[in-house]
Amino acid sequence: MNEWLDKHMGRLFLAPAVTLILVFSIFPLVASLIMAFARIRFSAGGFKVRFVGWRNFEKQFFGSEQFHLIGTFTQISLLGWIFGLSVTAALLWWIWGYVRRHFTWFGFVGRLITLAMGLGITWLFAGTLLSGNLFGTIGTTLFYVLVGCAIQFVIGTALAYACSKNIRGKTAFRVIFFVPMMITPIGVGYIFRMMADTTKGPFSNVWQWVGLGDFSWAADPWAARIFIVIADSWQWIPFVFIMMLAAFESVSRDLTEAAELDGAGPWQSFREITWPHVLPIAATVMLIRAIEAFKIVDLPNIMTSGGPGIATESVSLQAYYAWRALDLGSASAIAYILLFVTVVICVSFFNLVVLARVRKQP
Amino acid sequence: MSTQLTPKRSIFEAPAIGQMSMATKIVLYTLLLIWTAFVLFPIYWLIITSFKDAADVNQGPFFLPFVDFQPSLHAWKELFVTDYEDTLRAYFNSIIISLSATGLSVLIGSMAAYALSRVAYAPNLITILFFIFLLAMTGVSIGIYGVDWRLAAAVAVALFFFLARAVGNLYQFRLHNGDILFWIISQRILAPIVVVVPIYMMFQTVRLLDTHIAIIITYAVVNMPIVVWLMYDFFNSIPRDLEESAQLDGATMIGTFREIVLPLSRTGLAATTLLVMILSWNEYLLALFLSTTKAQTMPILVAAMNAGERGILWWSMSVAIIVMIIPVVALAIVLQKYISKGLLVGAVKG
Amino acid sequence: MLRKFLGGTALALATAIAPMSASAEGHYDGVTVNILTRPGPVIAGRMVERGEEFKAMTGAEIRVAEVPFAEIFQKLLTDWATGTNSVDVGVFASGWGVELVAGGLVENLDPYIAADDKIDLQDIAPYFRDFNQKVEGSTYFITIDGDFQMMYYRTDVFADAGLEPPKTWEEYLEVGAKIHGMDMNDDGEPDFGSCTFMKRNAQSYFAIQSVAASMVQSKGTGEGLYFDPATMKPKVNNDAWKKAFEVFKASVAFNPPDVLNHDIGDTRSLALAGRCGMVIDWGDIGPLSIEDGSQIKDKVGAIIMPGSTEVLNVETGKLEACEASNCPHAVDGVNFAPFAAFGGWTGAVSATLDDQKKQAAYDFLSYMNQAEQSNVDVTMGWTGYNPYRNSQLEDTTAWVEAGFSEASAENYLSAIKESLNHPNMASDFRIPGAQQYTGVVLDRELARYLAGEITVDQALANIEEGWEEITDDFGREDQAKIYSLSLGITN
Amino acid sequence: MTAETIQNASPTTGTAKAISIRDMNKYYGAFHALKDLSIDVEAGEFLVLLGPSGCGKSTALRMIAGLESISSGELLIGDQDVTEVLPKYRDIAMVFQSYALYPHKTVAENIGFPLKMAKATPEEIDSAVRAAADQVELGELLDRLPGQLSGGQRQRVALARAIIRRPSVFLMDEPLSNLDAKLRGNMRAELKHMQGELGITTIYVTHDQIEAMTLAHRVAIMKDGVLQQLGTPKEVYSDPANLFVAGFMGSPPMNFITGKITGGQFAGSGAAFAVAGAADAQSVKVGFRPEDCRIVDKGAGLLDADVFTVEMTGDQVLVTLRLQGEPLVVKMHKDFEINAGVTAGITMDPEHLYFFDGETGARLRTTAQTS
Repeated sequence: MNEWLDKHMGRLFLAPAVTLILVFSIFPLVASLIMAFARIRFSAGGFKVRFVGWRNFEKQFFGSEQFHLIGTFTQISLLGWIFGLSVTAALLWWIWGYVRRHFTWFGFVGRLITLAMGLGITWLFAGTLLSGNLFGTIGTTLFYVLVGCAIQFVIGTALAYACSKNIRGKTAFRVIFFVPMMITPIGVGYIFRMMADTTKGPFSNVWQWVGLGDFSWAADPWAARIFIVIADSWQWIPFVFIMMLAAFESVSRDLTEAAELDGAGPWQSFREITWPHVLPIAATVMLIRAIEAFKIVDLPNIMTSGGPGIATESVSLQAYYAWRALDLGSASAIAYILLFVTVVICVSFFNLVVLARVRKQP
Repeated sequence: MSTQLTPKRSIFEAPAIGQMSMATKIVLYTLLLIWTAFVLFPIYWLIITSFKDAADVNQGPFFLPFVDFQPSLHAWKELFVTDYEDTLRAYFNSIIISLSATGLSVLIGSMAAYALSRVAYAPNLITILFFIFLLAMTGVSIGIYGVDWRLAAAVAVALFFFLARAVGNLYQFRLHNGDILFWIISQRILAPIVVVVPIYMMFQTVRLLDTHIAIIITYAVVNMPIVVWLMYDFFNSIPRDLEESAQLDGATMIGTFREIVLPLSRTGLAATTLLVMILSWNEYLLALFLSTTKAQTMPILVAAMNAGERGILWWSMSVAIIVMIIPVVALAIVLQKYISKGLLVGAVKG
Repeated sequence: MLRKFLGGTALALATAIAPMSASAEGHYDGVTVNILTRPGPVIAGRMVERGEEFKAMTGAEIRVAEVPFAEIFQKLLTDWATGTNSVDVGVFASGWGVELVAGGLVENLDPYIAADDKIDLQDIAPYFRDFNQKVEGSTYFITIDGDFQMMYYRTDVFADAGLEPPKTWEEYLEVGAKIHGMDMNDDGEPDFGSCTFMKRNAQSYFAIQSVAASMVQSKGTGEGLYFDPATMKPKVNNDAWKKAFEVFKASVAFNPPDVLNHDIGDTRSLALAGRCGMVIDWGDIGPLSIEDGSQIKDKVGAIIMPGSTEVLNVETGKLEACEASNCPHAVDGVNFAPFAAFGGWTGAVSATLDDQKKQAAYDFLSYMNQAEQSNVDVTMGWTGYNPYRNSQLEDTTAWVEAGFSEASAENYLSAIKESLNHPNMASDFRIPGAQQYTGVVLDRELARYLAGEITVDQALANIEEGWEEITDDFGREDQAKIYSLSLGITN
Repeated sequence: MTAETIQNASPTTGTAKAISIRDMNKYYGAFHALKDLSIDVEAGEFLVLLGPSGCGKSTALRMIAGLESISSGELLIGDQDVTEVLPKYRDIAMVFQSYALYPHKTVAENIGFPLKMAKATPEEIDSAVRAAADQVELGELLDRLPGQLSGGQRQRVALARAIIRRPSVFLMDEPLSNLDAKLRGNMRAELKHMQGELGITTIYVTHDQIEAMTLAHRVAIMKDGVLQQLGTPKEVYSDPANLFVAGFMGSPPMNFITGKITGGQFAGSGAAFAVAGAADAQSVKVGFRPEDCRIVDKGAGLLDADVFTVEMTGDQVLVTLRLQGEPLVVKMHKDFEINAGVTAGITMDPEHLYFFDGETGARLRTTAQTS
């Protein structure tokens, strides 16, 4: 018995995690997939499920919710055409290059999906933002992910690099910079609502003084989005900071000192020695951050409730509102669309950057 | 003690290797201090708001306690004297839930990560898909069509054992550790909104709603991908010799894990624990759904301070947020020395 | 939580009253009634206190669970529909409850009321008695709070400016612009002509309906605001709603700069800080104005929501001048239609309880509703309860005791009386999917229009399309039937 | 050598068990890492697996330990078939190249770990730890952590941990390679002494032939996953089975000249001499050890070559000559003197010549050698 246990211990170690995840995510996933193709109504003793085929999805892409999810399309501007066509060409060139060099069906299909997503997003931007049309929650979510992650990455990395130098009070900085991450996202939302209040917030006097007394960030789509990105960055820069600090501290001092002896300036030493060393780490950190950023819901919900209009509404928030209005079918459909977008983008990134490293392991 | 003189360096002297010039230092400290202000000011505002009353907030802004407004403890009193029952209940719920969920998640997650980093798996894909299909069908038939759960489970188990081997032997497409790892990690991509209703229904079926257990299990599962992700790389960095030696010395896998691997992974565990702890401590949506009264956690208390028609009770909300931050900051300071190192090897070094 | 917020006096009052209503002591020993409602002192707080009295009287323990406003209904519905039944009584807007009734989840209270000699239904204002508490002719809900919107204005500011409170929405825009920028609380800073909650996913869809009601509905409560009862064709893509949208947007000019991000909490705190010349709100502003820290004590007057000189011709979709034929309830050619926004907090009993628990639950709701208790509760701003009984408005004593001056109490009560008993009161949505019709579609399109994303015509067309979609989803005939019933049309 | 001679050489304590390796194979995917290894190790024997890195010796050791699965074949320890048995049930102790000391445990805890795993009482563990520590002279260091020890001390801790349990088999994976040269010599002697004293069957992996020669009862020489020769140190040195073994053993290594044999006459690059008793062969390598030959005057030996360098190592002089570009090394007495650049002759006894097949590397024995 003991020996049998020992032999199968490898499986027993993995089993609890796999079982829990299967039960708590596969079953719910399947259940909500069913919901996504149905209309659900609560009634005494359970639910009434009525299957409606693709209607919940159709509504999001082509029907009354199109503007909401992907944006308003009228005509595509010249800029839109230029951007769209050139990115399309680049993407096609990329896949052609793959087909010519090393072709496997598995890899090809995977890349085709990536390609489709890339084209979709390209034309989404070409048709909405670049053509002066409104974009929907997918556009807003991508804005949060791209701009937010970029800001967080740049500032977080810069702070981490500064703190990795031999400076006084390093420990204090490290703890202080970490604090925002410990606050519940709801709390962060409310804190920044206080901060940004133009009538009674701490900066209201400054606001008046610079002549913006009648301007409200909450009424301007871009200002509102940027405020949310600022709050999001305030909360998540600490994460990037702490990870990148660890990365920078792992760069052997011998290496940088050797580079300095070889006559490299600080910038060269950073670019030639430090940066290549931390690059894989940075990729992982950004992947983690991007995965979480796609799910952003608390901040826009609390700071603006998705307003003005639908300007700050993320896909996740859209699903949340649908769910709150008991429209479980739409909520599931939207959530699945988000899942698809996130998975394709993250898996593409994972495959191109991270997985190569993981696969090397047994 | 003899005085030991270190030669003073002039500003104009070229800095030694590894040193910074004065100008660089000034710029650096300025930037760091600006960022410190950016980080701390909202927290300062939070703290002073907790000592304000309605008029101080609504006719504000007021910046300095005792100078431009008279601080009062009314919000603190409300939470800790008048309504201490509700506050403390939520607080203890939060502590119990986040500690247990973190413990469970770190334990099970690191076991899985360890197994993945050490044991080569090659499960048959078809068998797995079959298993998942059965599981889903069982869940759906119980949850949506109201089949008795014992019956459904029995049928599913029987079907699995009779058919799994037959089906599995037909195709031999096998998964490997990398695939399993990726699958586990990819669970984190799920937005909780996708799964919250079915999870609610599951716990409802087993009558566990509004209990600690429901939230603990859910949090543990939601955070497990992070644990596996961070700990997998960490375990990979531990030399195998040690474990092989322990195995030869008569240790079981559990013994090796407990005696050798876990102690050696202290830094990674500390960092992972802190991260998972923070995520469980702050989670809102799932807690909202899975709790009604008995198991309500602190984030729900914070959200409840937005009393709708009466506006946001900024002062009470500030108190709630502050008391929520305190234990995490304390924990972070205790674990401070581990965090940096731990995250590094764990998250990022392969 | 915070149940004793500002609660010293309230508690004293409550305990003073308790022994008087004592009856049949202890016959519910061991029974626990779990109530689910919104958080904070508002609504929930008073129930907790009354629950303690009720326990002393009957032995039944009242437990109040609180979840954020936006999630109450969602939570209640899942709880009852899945048979979780951790909640025995839900306290929520009656409009939401129609869906619960349709699902067979709520107990019909007719037999209980018949056996109840204390509730005195006739004292309850007609709208609440005959519409708000009922579905398909039977009473399912017990009102504990009467909700409809009124217009408040600053008497001192209007006197200074030599203005009269607005009677129509055109006048509202005029006076709003005139008083905007005046310093209304002597702090040297310019204040705002009006404060309206215009935040998305908050309460702005109530405000717009208050504006639209007098333009859309003129023939009495039974006419309805939203649909043609026969076909369920939305009455929304027309000139009346267009004008309402335009008025609403025009008022942004004399609202605070970040009004688009203001929910009712924001507007109330601004109003209490003395920064708003006019406020659209429920009955709460009256009692709130006399609270500690209020800058507007005895400086605020209430009037019925402004009306319209033109009303909708349903056939043509155009606005027509108000005449006796199309506006039977008009006063001086102005049609008023106070909007029963939200309908008020009402209690409903789960249909799955055992008989004793049902009776205990009903008894507690009845206890909350009875004049003896509610007439006190509605005078206290912090409770969030607004008047719904005529006896609550009859004499000003309780109100003056609560802190009103005689004049402002009278002004406030007369405005309420006028609205509450108005034959043309506009009913809120009372059909399944109410949340989706207004809380999602109307609210979102209004927000997009206010934010300048779309034109008013696009907004209204979108609302019409969205409403049709929801109606189809829920089943057009079922919806038509319930809608007719909710308007009192029986055939 | 027979079992009896081993018994005589090292009296066992009775716990030692024989190991029987039968047709053991290891595949890593398509890579065949170990090919049909068969060795019978006597109880109490000290067997060294010797070979260049990548020859499969460590794999074989790890398979014996149970750390790698056995792709095919059988493994017996004592009478028990342990092919499928987990490491902990094989009653084996192993010393790793890295020592594998648990950095978070003290020396005493490290040494006592096997007993702790065997659920011994603390008292038992304590006395056993002391005994083992005394045996390797670590008595005073029991409370230290491995990080605070020197390389040699760590090595001793690892040894003590291996012996504390009195296993029936010791496995050692290049245990001395991380020590400096002097310490290595000392430890080698201690190891040999200890193994003799304890009499525990030991399999020892190394790429260092000196270690192999000095420690082993028998040496198994491996290359590319194939066992080349198994024998006592003397056997593998003086009677190599093939070209690889001949070239691998000995320092400096054996000299080789390529050529062919016709009618008892060798003809190769720059040399031609008679080889008595050797069969004809088209391609052949003739080998001779540096210590088996002498430098003589030009023309006086079997062959002539140009002196390339002369190295004085203290106890001897190593003369490297070049025969048509190929180096030949001759070990001479320390007083020998010669200048680089001159041409000299090399001579040796014919019985010290080894012949190998030029293609396969197989040993070609002369009539005298086969007898």
